[in-house]
Amino acid sequence: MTQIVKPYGDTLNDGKIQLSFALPVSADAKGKEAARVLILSMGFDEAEITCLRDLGEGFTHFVAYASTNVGVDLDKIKVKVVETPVMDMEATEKYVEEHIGRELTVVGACIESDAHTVGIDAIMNMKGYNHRFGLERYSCFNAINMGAQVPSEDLLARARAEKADVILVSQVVTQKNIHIQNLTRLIELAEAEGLRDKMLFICGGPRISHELAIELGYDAGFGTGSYSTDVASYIAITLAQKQGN
Amino acid sequence: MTQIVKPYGDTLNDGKIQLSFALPVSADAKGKEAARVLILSMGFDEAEITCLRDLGEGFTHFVAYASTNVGVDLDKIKVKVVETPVMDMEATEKYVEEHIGRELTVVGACIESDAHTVGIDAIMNMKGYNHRFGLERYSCFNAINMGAQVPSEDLLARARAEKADVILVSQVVTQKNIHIQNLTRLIELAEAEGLRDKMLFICGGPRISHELAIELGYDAGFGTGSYSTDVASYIAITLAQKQGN
Amino acid sequence: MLKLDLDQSLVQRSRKAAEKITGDFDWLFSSYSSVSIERTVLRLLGIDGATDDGKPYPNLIIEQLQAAQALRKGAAYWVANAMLAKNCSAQQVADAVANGELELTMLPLQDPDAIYSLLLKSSSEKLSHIKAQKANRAEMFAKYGPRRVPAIYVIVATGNIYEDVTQAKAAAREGADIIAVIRSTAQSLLDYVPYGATTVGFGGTYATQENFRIMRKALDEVSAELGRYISLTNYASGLCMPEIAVMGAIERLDLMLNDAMYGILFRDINPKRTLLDQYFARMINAYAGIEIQTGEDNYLTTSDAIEKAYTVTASQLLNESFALRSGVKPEKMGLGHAYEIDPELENSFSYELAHALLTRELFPDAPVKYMPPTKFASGNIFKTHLMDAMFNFIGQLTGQGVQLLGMMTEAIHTPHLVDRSLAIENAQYLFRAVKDLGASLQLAPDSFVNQRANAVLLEATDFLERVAQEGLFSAMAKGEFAEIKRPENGGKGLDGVFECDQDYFNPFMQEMKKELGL
Amino acid sequence: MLKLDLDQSLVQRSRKAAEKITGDFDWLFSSYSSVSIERTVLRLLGIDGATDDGKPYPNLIIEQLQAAQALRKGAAYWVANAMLAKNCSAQQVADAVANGELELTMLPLQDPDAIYSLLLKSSSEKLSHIKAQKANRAEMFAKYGPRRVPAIYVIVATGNIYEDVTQAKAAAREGADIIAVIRSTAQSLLDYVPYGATTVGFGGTYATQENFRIMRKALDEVSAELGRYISLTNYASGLCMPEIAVMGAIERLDLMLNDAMYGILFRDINPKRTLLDQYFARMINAYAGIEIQTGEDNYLTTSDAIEKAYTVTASQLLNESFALRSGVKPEKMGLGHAYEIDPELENSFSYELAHALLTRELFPDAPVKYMPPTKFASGNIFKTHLMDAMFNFIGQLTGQGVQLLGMMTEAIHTPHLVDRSLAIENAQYLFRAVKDLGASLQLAPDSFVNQRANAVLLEATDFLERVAQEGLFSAMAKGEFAEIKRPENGGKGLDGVFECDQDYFNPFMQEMKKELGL
Ligand code: B12
Ligand code: B12
Ligand SMILES: Cc1ncc(COP(=O)(O)O)c(C=O)c1O
Ligand SMILES: Cc1ncc(COP(=O)(O)O)c(C=O)c1O
Repeated sequence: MTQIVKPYGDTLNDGKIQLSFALPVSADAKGKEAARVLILSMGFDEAEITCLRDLGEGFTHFVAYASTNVGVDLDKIKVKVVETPVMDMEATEKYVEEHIGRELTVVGACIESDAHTVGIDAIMNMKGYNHRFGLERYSCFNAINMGAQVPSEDLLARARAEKADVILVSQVVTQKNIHIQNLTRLIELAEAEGLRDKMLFICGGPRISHELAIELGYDAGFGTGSYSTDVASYIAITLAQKQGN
Repeated sequence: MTQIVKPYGDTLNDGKIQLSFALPVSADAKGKEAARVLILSMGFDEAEITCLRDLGEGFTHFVAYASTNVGVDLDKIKVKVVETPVMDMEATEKYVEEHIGRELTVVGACIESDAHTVGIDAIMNMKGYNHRFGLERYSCFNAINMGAQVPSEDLLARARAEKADVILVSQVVTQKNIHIQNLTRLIELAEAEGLRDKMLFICGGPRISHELAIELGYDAGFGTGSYSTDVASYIAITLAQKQGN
Repeated sequence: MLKLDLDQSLVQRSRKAAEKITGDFDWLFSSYSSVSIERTVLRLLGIDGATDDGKPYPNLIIEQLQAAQALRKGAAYWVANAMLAKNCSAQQVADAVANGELELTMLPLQDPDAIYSLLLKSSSEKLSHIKAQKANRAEMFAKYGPRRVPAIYVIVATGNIYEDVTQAKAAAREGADIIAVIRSTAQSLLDYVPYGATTVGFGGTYATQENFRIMRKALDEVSAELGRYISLTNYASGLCMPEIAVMGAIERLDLMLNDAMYGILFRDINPKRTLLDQYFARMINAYAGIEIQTGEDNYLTTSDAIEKAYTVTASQLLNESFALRSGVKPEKMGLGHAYEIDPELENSFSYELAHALLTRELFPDAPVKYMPPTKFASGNIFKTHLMDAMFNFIGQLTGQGVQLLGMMTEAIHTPHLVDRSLAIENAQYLFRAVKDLGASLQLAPDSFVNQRANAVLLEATDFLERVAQEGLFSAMAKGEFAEIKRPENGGKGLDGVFECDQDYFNPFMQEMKKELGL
Repeated sequence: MLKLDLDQSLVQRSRKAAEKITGDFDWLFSSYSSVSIERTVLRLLGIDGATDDGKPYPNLIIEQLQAAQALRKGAAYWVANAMLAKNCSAQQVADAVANGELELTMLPLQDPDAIYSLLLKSSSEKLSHIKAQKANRAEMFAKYGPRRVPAIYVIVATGNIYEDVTQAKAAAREGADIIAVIRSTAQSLLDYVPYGATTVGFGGTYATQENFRIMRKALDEVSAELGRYISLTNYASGLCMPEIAVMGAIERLDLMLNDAMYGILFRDINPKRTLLDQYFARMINAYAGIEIQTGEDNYLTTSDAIEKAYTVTASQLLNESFALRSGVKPEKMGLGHAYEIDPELENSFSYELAHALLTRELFPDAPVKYMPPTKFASGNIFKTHLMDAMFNFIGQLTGQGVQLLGMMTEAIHTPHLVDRSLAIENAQYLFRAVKDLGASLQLAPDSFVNQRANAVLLEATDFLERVAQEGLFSAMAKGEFAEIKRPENGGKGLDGVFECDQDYFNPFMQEMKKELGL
């Protein structure tokens, strides 16, 4: 069975969408018509230019409303999501004690050119984030946060030295898909060094999804609004399962 | 020569567009993926869902940025615009005196269900709008403003009675394309009554363009930001030309 | 706290002038009635229903009585006479009229005393239902807590009552306190109230009793779920003002658009008809505990908000005075004001602060109905969103009663689901951000804000005193209000106004007046 | 007017503590130098250029001198010696070094007096160019009128200086007063300044002298067209602080990011290196009439804006004190502050009002650099746009000096053309709307706003007094700033710091000190 959904303005399936963009055209009737034609060429059905603003230097800003006839079949949408249940700190600590029985070593870093540590700190730091303590506070983790702009080589070297169970990588800057490049490079190095299967590889950042992480060869990915509890539960349960406990 | 332009974010032809819409999906990873797939299905190249907000009742709001590969060929864009130069009140009065030599009668109304008179008042009323006096103040016009919700029949009857040179029609409400229906009905009635060619038919309103007006069989159309001076000059010059002066 | 230093002598003079103006209409209120008032009486007697082609029974009956020149006694008399004659209910009387089986004035006249006592008995039935609804509402507010100040008010306007329900529930969940179902355009001009649930409307959804019921039920459900009472409102003004008021009272609407002069000025409805109808309509609202809302915003959408600021104040004072005469308590007077200042103007915020404070301080107990920018809303949704934020800022800072949220698509279409949700987000962010800011601030001595408020008050006072002198009808005829000329005997609906016979009887008005202490 | 009632004893105590802290560095400023200071001296002598693989001549020369253990006399000495020995210009000396034809320390030593008088002569050349640029700027401001308050400051950051020019000109036409070309990420960590025009950058465009020149030229053109002087700014902080300062001075930048401690705390640059470099860099800025801007915003992007508000105040006081020691006048101190309060917090606006007023009143003459919400900016562009509006509101209300406009896409990408334009529209609307609002308002006695400002000041005072007691380096080592531990001898660039010989000579510093009255 298919279940096609379309954008909704005020009537089911009316397909209404708001758009805003600049074009290198003049802010006049011709420019406006160009914008309208552009929207129609993109396959929209109706296009109403509600605003045009001269941006100077030959550009004009358009705001528009249009309807699309395109729908999406919900039954065909499959997403990979982290499926382990989320436990609070005490529960995770107890779980690790019962199912694994030893301290787990987690090494984290914001790699390559990226210096945005707030995200990984939110996951790892003692004081935590939004009322959830970070991994450093968990009795079941030996959490090592290497901080900002750590070369992939250094991260892997440290992980090897510490016999890490888990690697956490953060990537916040995504311009020109630099995060994809960096994450790919790390995983390739890990494979080359034979480390890939020895530990869990987890990445995170505002434009990271679990889906993307899997695609890049990671075990899991965590996006905007993730908490230490999500990550800790995932680690505990996944490692326990791997050990067959 | 073709001159293809594309949307511009921060690099020429990067095709960047901002979108915002609601879908009848859940506010979770699956819903987000549905939104992403929808954008890709519409033909966009990259789709970044930057925000999802639960709207309740099974709907979710998405904000996204995407790039399009679609461009528009500026050389193929032809728009009809009012081409008469714009004169100020004194110049128009003088022009009419010199080229036509008599008072012109203009009958205006906001027709059918529409009660938004502010727009037509801006064009016609004595006191005018944004520092331009309305047609009532012009010595060369006998301006009759019939006001709101005037049936097309009444407007035509008055125009006939007054031997009008020009009919001005305003349409502000556009829901379900009611303005197209109303404007079409008026022009059909005028044709049936043999009035169409006896006077200029001019329409206006926030969603009216000259292009649309021509399409609907009018002589001219005036949209957002029109002034009495635009309309007055158009009337004067067009009627003078018609008379061969 | 931000507090104006208003010239109290102006406050007194302007109120006195307003009282004088409204006091001049005793002759109208005491000895006239209208077809709409009579239809309202029929509804209160329990008559409902419509013919297959949509004509409501109340209209049918009134037309019959009018044709028979019998309306001057009041419709109640004739229906009661028929009930006694036929020994049936009011609804059965109506059914018979609708079937063409009954000519009311042809029945033998019954004993007047029997008629009056029957009417007094029947009237108490519907009135107790209305009182029960009022008690219901009070109970729910007691249980769930009072409405926030300013309350978050949003509109739904799809034309389809069922789509409206979806959108209203979504809005309630996101934080709306009041849902307004916007009426299909120009319902004001219909001299009857459409019947039944409706799914096609124009720029809004018809105000019908069934639509009221459907929406109230949905909101009661969502209120219970959220533990917050979600209020419902609609529009009474127009040719059916008292009828719609009574439908709202029956179905437990909580607020009702009901302006004393809107119909005259903005819908070209006859002045006498309008004032007369509002008198009874407001009495019903007062009796039902419904908060009335007035339409001063309309002055500013047509004229300049700075130049004509005084017309808002003048209208508020008149609306207040008329409302008092119908028994409406100040705390139920949602007097209107609107943020319609040109955003290009320097110090637009300071002007608006002055105007908003003036309204709040002239009417300290009124849950002011504060309208958003609409006229200067443009197709630039980003800019409109900012203007709405400034509006929300002032709403919270000055403690307006009801914040009619602006939508960023105001200049484009009636709100989409997303637009409404972003409007609520906007209000919630602003309300939170400046929550107690007012407590940290006060006006500087001789501040522009204070000067401006007093200047507007002075203009309003002068204007009202002029009107008091010349009389409201004459001033309206001259175009002194809203720059439109409205002669006393012009406009729609004058033929529905009539002078009552000596023995005219409206049992409900009598009873309500008693209970309201009028 | 909105005016805090600050506890003046706290104001005095905190300033005294800051003076004590910065006064402890006389030993460093008077007898140390760094590779970057020496490269700066070379640039001031007129040396420019880079090898084919991009190594700048100043770096080449310094490396040669370092290798020869000769830098302790100062680079100026060796270059002048060569100029005399070879009877050529400084640039010719550099060319010869670059070609591998010249080993500076191998030349016969010339008469010291001849060297010093040559240096004094050459130094006056570049210094008069810098003074001429300063005069140019003053002339243009005199001709076109002063900058608006707050000034509208927007960033361009395409990575390509030519795209940057397009965007900067568009912004200027729309109303921007100041254009900031954001640097390619972490240029702070480069121990050289890239050379020439660049078209590839990362999250920004490299700060190079040629890029400065290209942009300044474009802005001069657009300034003339608009009749409004458009200022230009860039970043000096990092391992090349004085070098970039001098490039800015030469090319007539008008403002320069230049924080005394940013490099240490946020870029892990060695503390000694940073303080030493900032001392000379700021002297150059002072001499060139360039407004410095500090980076207090960085404290709040990493930590909580309420909890750590005092770190902003403390850093401002330290930046002020360091700046005074370099001859920067208060009216050229763009001390930093940022609106980084969680929008979910109740009364976020009131908190921010307190913090913003505190900054304004502690530094009444400073053109405060006011940074927008960034941390709580989210992918919801509509919400972010509103947060930016609140920021613009406070900027105008409290008269901050420079408003670094927030962009609604802050959480998404570096600004698109449309984003910047909407940001300018936002600021212009808000600035206009609340233009003179401040004059109408004052703080209520015992207001929350006043209490909050004093509480922050007290925390800052206590903190600074603690630091004064234990010493800045030791406090930094313990992690008392920005919750990061920075040991005195850790971090990048320590090896570029050296103690000067008895006969070390820096002709520019000497001349500038004289003219600045230091
Ligand atoms: C704070 C900040 C900075 C600070 C960073 C301080 C620090 N110590 O981190 C400073 C000022 C240094 C900075 C500098 C720059 N920044 Co910055 N910065 C931001 C800002 C405002 C907030 C980021 C943040 O802290 N978010 C809060 C945290 C909690 O959220 P988060 O990172 O998403 O993390 C959550 C999840 O993603 C996840 N997560 C993240 N990592 C990980 C890792 C794992 C293993 C897991 C499980 C989960 C996880 O869990 C976290 C908690 O829920 C953003 C804009 C914004 N509002 O997003 C720009 C932003 C990220 N910066 C940007 C840029 C361009 C820069 C610069 C390059 C600018 C320049 N030219 O100088 C520099 C360079 C920095 C560098 N080399 O990387 C751009 C990136 C554009 C893009 N999409 O590529 C942004 C979007 C701003 C913009 N619009 O231009 N920045
Ligand atoms: C003011 C206003 C009203 C006032 C009208 C008062 C009056 N006397 O006109 C009142 C309160 C009565 C009103 C009522 C309604 N309104 Co209204 N109203 C507006 C509002 C806020 C401003 C319109 C305006 O005055 N613009 C200013 C004038 C100067 O601009 P303009 O009309 O575009 O005119 C210019 C040009 O278009 C042109 N022009 C216009 N006409 C002509 C004619 C000629 C011949 C020429 C040459 C040029 C010309 O020149 C003018 C000057 O530049 C708009 C929202 C908005 N911000 O646009 C909604 C809006 C137009 N209204 C709307 C609606 C739905 C209604 C109602 C149906 C609501 C309801 N259910 O009750 C009613 C019904 C009215 C009816 N029967 O038509 C919708 C229309 C949606 C749509 N696209 O179809 C809008 C967009 C609001 C919304 N988002 O829902 N409204
Ligand atoms: C007081 C009042 N009543 C009624 C209405 C709308 O109803 P109608 O369009 O039927 O006149 C409005 C609309 O602005 C109003 O302000
Ligand atoms: C004071 C200061 N200097 C410099 C920079 C940026 O330069 P870089 O990324 O090269 O450290 C910033 C950025 O926030 C800053 O605040």
